Amino acid sequence: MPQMNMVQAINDALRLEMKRDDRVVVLGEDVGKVGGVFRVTAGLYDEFGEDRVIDTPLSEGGIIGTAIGMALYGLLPIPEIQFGDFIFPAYDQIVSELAKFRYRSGGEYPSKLVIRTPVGGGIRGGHYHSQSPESQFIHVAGLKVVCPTNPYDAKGLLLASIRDPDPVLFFEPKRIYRAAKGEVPEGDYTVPLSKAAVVRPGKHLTVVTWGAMLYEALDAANQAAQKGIEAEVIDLRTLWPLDIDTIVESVKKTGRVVVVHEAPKTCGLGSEVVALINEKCFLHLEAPPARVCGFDTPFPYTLEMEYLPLAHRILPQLVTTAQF
Amino acid sequence: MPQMNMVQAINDALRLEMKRDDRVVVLGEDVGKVGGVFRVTAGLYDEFGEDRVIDTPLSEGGIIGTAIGMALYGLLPIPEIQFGDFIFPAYDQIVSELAKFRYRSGGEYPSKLVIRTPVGGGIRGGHYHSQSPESQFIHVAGLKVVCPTNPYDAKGLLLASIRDPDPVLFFEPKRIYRAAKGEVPEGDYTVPLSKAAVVRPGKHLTVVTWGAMLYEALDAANQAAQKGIEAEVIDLRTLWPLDIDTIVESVKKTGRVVVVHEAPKTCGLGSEVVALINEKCFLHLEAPPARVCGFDTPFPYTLEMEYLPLAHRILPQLVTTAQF
Amino acid sequence: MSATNPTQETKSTNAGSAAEPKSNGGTAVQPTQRGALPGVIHEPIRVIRDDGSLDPAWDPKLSDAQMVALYEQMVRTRIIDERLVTLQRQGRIGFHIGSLGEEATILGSAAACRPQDWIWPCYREFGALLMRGMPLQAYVDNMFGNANDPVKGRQMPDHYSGKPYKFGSVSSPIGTQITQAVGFGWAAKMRKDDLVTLVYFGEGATSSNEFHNGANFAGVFKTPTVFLCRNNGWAISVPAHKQSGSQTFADKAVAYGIHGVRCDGNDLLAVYAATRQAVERAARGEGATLVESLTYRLSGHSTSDDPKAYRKDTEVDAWKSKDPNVRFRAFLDKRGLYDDKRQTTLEEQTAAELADCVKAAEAAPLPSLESMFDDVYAELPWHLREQRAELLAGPRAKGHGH
Amino acid sequence: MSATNPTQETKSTNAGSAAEPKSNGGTAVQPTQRGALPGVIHEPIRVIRDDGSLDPAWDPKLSDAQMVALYEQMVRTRIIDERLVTLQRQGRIGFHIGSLGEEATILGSAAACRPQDWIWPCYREFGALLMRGMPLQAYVDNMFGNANDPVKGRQMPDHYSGKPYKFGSVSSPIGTQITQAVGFGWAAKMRKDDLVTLVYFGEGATSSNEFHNGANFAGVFKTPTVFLCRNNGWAISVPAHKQSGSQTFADKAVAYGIHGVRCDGNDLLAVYAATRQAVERAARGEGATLVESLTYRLSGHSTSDDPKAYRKDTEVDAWKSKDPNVRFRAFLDKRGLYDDKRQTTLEEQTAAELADCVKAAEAAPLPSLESMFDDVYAELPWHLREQRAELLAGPRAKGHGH
Ligand SMILES: Cc1ncc(C[n+]2csc(CCOP(=O)(O)OP(=O)(O)O)c2C)c(N)n1
Ligand SMILES: Cc1ncc(C[n+]2csc(CCOP(=O)(O)OP(=O)(O)O)c2C)c(N)n1
Ligand SMILES: [Mg+2]
Ligand SMILES: [Mg+2]
Repeated sequence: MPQMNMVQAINDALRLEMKRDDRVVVLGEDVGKVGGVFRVTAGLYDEFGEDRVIDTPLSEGGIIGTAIGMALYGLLPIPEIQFGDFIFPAYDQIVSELAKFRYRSGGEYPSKLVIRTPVGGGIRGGHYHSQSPESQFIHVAGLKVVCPTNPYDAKGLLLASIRDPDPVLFFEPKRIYRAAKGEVPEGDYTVPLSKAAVVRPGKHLTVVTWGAMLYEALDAANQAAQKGIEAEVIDLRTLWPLDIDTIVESVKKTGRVVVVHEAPKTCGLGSEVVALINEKCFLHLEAPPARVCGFDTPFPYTLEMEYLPLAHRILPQLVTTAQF
Repeated sequence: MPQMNMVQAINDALRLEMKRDDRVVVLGEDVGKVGGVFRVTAGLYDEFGEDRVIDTPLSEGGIIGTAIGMALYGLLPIPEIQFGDFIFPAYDQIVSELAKFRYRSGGEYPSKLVIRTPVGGGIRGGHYHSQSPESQFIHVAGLKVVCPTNPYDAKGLLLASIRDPDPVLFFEPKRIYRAAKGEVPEGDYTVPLSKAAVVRPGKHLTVVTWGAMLYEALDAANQAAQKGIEAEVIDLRTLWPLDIDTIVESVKKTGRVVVVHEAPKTCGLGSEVVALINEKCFLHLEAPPARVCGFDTPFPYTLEMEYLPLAHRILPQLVTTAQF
Repeated sequence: MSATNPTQETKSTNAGSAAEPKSNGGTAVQPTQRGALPGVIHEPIRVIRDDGSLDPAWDPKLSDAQMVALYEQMVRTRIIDERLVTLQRQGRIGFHIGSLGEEATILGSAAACRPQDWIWPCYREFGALLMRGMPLQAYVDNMFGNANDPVKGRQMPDHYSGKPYKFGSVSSPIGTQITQAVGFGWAAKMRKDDLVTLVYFGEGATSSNEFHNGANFAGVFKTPTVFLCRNNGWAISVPAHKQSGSQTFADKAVAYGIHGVRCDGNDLLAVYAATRQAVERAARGEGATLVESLTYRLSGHSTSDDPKAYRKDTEVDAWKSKDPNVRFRAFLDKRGLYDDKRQTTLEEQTAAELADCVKAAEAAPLPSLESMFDDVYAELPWHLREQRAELLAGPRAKGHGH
Repeated sequence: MSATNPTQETKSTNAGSAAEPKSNGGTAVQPTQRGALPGVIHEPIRVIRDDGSLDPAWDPKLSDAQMVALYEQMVRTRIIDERLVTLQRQGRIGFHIGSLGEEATILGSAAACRPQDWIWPCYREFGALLMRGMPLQAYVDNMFGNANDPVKGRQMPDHYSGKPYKFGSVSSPIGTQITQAVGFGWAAKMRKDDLVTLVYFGEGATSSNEFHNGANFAGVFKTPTVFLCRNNGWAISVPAHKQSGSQTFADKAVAYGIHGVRCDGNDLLAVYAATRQAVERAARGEGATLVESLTYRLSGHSTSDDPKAYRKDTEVDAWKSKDPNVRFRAFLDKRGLYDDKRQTTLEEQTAAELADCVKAAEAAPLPSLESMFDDVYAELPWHLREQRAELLAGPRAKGHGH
């Protein structure tokens, strides 16, 4: 099996599906000739031509709005937003239109597309090249949100996202675009949506996380293990609808949970995970569910490694929660 | 003291502040001659002229973007978004610009404005005239969010919002625009931001709510009282930064909490309230914190009274939580 | 030109008062001066002359039968519109947003589409939807939001969806349909399907983000799109001349390298001709056209609006005298193609048909509780299954008989 | 006209291939045909002729000293720019986005502002900021994001803020500053302050929502705004002719009823003259102007970009031969106003000054941990006080010496 990084795996998935399904088109700023600023769509323009790999004008609203129209016509557009931070000019098209189209038309117009965009910090991108906007979309009924952490999942989840009947936001943690490497099968396979992965089994407490912070959580868990604390680390993979069963099963076992995410803490997905755990397995809780998150400030430039919930910030919380 | 409804009280606050502070300008769609589609700005155009009460082109991005510019110049704009549902074309200006301006400029450019907009359901407005988008803004660091429930608070909170140094989203629950009436002092007074009101004292459980649902929660609490359950009902008034002390004090007393809000449940502010309670007073909890919210669907038209978390849906949860 | 527009009237006044620009060597003329723009037909197209003859340059050459049929659609639309307002006043429906005075603009343009062309609506185009074949009963069910409503009672009245009739889905946020319609037609072009998309919006919507995005993408990708701007003089209380500094709305075509054309929006044949030319051009692969149809909203913005608060009766009366239905009837009369008897019969039939539909709609059940959770996703995820179960097991809201 | 632009070259080709529109009675010409637009100066203004004389129609009549000073600003900007790229390559700063080749556009336009006028930047205008008076040290501190950085190390390099210099705040999201600048100038107008706002953006930004909103509000409210569109041929890898179907970017003025003008963006005096006219017109209350300055981005989009992936060396070379600094130096030489010695001194001085600043910036401490929480709000709310305490009490990230 070939070794790939995330960029290559996503590229591979796109190529595979574009060959398999001629409804698939890719569009966005700089996705064509140059293959995207992170080179995720590299080579597709040459292989599939400018009608299926489209460089657009500089307008996210235009990209998503026309992609919705294409989808209504029967194509399967995979627009790229150059950075997750630049998705907001298209927010109205996504939350008012894309999310509600099937519902509001009484089922007449399913509007299926997959929006790919790099998210997260750790690349010295400051305010506007670092954010993790998942909860701003999860709150809106009708959208699915996916976030892979490794090349195998990236390819399999992207193929599953494309074939899923609902609109999907596919968030790619850019910090690990090239750092996360692994074996990726050639050819077709999918990783099912809404199934989390228990990446590290453990019995003392549960860590729920996703994206680039998975590696920080694992790092912290390994350090905690040296103190005799065995953390079970869950990679959500699909952020919404999330895999409640895997979370609940783990928390019922451990009685303790820490949620780790990059996005600002307040009204982040972490709060929803905590609230759901309260509803589903309150009586199993032996310590207060805790969150280690980005601080409630804009994403800073110089101090980004202090801002992010890296292993050094996760570890103390694992200890506190385990010893509560 | 004169009797007023919410519309009159807000209008009164605007008039008062426009007289007192000539930096204040009001702008938006139809806010001028016709005084807004809910008549909240009625009479201001005649009194202050078209330079201070400005009918704009149909563009929320233009309204907020120019208002930010005015604020940077030193004016104090109070833009109106005709319905909260139509705030999303301006989402980028609000979350990427307004929220971050002071921070990103190292404090050089505080960008102070108050965005007023009617929110919430119950007026047969369907998908696009009913939503409650608070959590989509609370997640973004730098914004304050206020939501009054009665004319006295509406006037006092609006005056406090205008005089507060930070950008404020002032959400007006349109269902009670005219239904909520009460005595409102003439002249100047403020109701402080970030202070909740304990609207109904009780000892068995705590209800945290805001906006039009306050009245439903009170209705349910009164019905519960007939079953011997005394609910303490807290009206948040300022949704962010919320009054954590009042919540925690109450929950420490009651050990039980139900959060009620109109917005969809998932990643709503209710999840944050639950997560905070977990962090602040977990050991006082005697029952799982619960949420009664709008369902995770687009806001429906015909079935809106089934969608909303009205008294008939709140009451069973109060009983369940109290008897847990 | 009888079909002048309040916008333009105000603008000429503005033009007079504007100061001269410094002209040191440049070739610029005043932005407020009228001038020929590349690709834009400025002088509004008008086809029906006062004497009942047709301008041969633009005569779309419809048969007598076609013209009568179109007239009958206009009348039918008008009657349904007025009746729905009454129903709203009686509290039997919650809301209506109509097309009083804009019938020629809406039906003339929709009729100019070929059967394979798609229509992307704003919210005043129920007449076009009915002409496209949606049964009146389905439309009325939508007005009542009952179980038979094609959108399952999920949206406000007049927020219909008509896929079987090659007709889009209405949503409230202004302008969003414009970009979508561009993408829809673009997809058809990629597929080499012979298909044009006609998208409706008001002149107020030209200020929206999505007008800009849609028109810009249309220009760059030469999509087969007809942008049908109903310039009805008002965006709720905001007059057209406060919506934009451009001389005309058709001028905006220049910014995107698409064609622009203005037409007398109260002249059914002018609207037809202007749209038809745009449809044919798009079908030939020559790109998009922005059609500005000069008309007037004779009613309030919707049943929620009282236009007396912001505009003068004299203005409304002036436009009433240009009523598109009356004008077309007069034209048909001159040609001996129509008479009062036929009109009375049509009106009575429509009223009766509508009354039956209303009766049926009022008798129909509300959408089921379960239906609230369908179609959010293709299948119900666990959280919606739980929420549905909670709703079904819990007590009912007052006044809900489920 | 030597300053033709890749966009326009491509467009003329397009124009030839476009099919004729059906012309049955209308007065329209092809949208792709060149024609005079109301309020738009199409033929790019050029002031410096090949023989070194100035077009008297547009000569801004700067004194020799002014011209030399402006030239020195261009050179200084160029040197700082190149040196910052080197620092980035050495890994000493994280990022730089420069103005190589666009110096005439940026400095000519900024210089045409009056002292009371405000500049709203895009992200390539550090030269204008320095000219406005920001100390080089402060700019370099921003490049390093250290404790002395005026924006406290919170944003990426080149995301400065310059209120003391009547200069706005850089943010990455394309276009947002345009609407803000319009509101800023509008407020000044309300206050009857004699003040114009100049706002910079690239030709790619004309596709953004906010260009549309800003220009539309400017047209309606006649705000004192100069929209300075740096048409540098590229938006990262997207060429200007794929950005919009309009013939020129200045044409877009027509859509908003504002003035439009094009200038040779590599001719310092042409940019000055075009901007100055726009500033004066705005100051006279005659509204906004869209200036399209035809220039070229000689470097990559930023230090993160490799332009070889999407454009030909021949194109770049052609533009190198129109280097604005070289052209202006040649002009000064013809007049005997400058010589190599002065240039060498300037270059050496600038390099030395910069080296000192870099040294100081590298020696400066990082922003304090506490500072991360300041300025989110005017005062720290409880949750930020808690989070600050958590950070201060907790362990440090690797490599942070606090
Ligand atoms: C984004 C958005 N902002 C505001 C509104 C409220 N609104 C509904 S219709 C309307 C005026 C539309 O005017 P125009 O585009 O001219 O269409 P007309 O109603 O005249 O047909 C406004 C402001 C909305 N629906 N969507
Ligand atoms: C809303 C948004 N979308 C995308 C980007 C990424 N981006 C940064 S600069 C740029 C190209 C800008 O081109 P142009 O406006 O011509 O300015 P130039 O860089 O050529 O000066 C893009 C796509 C962004 N910063 N903001
Ligand atoms: Mg209108
Ligand atoms: Mg550019």
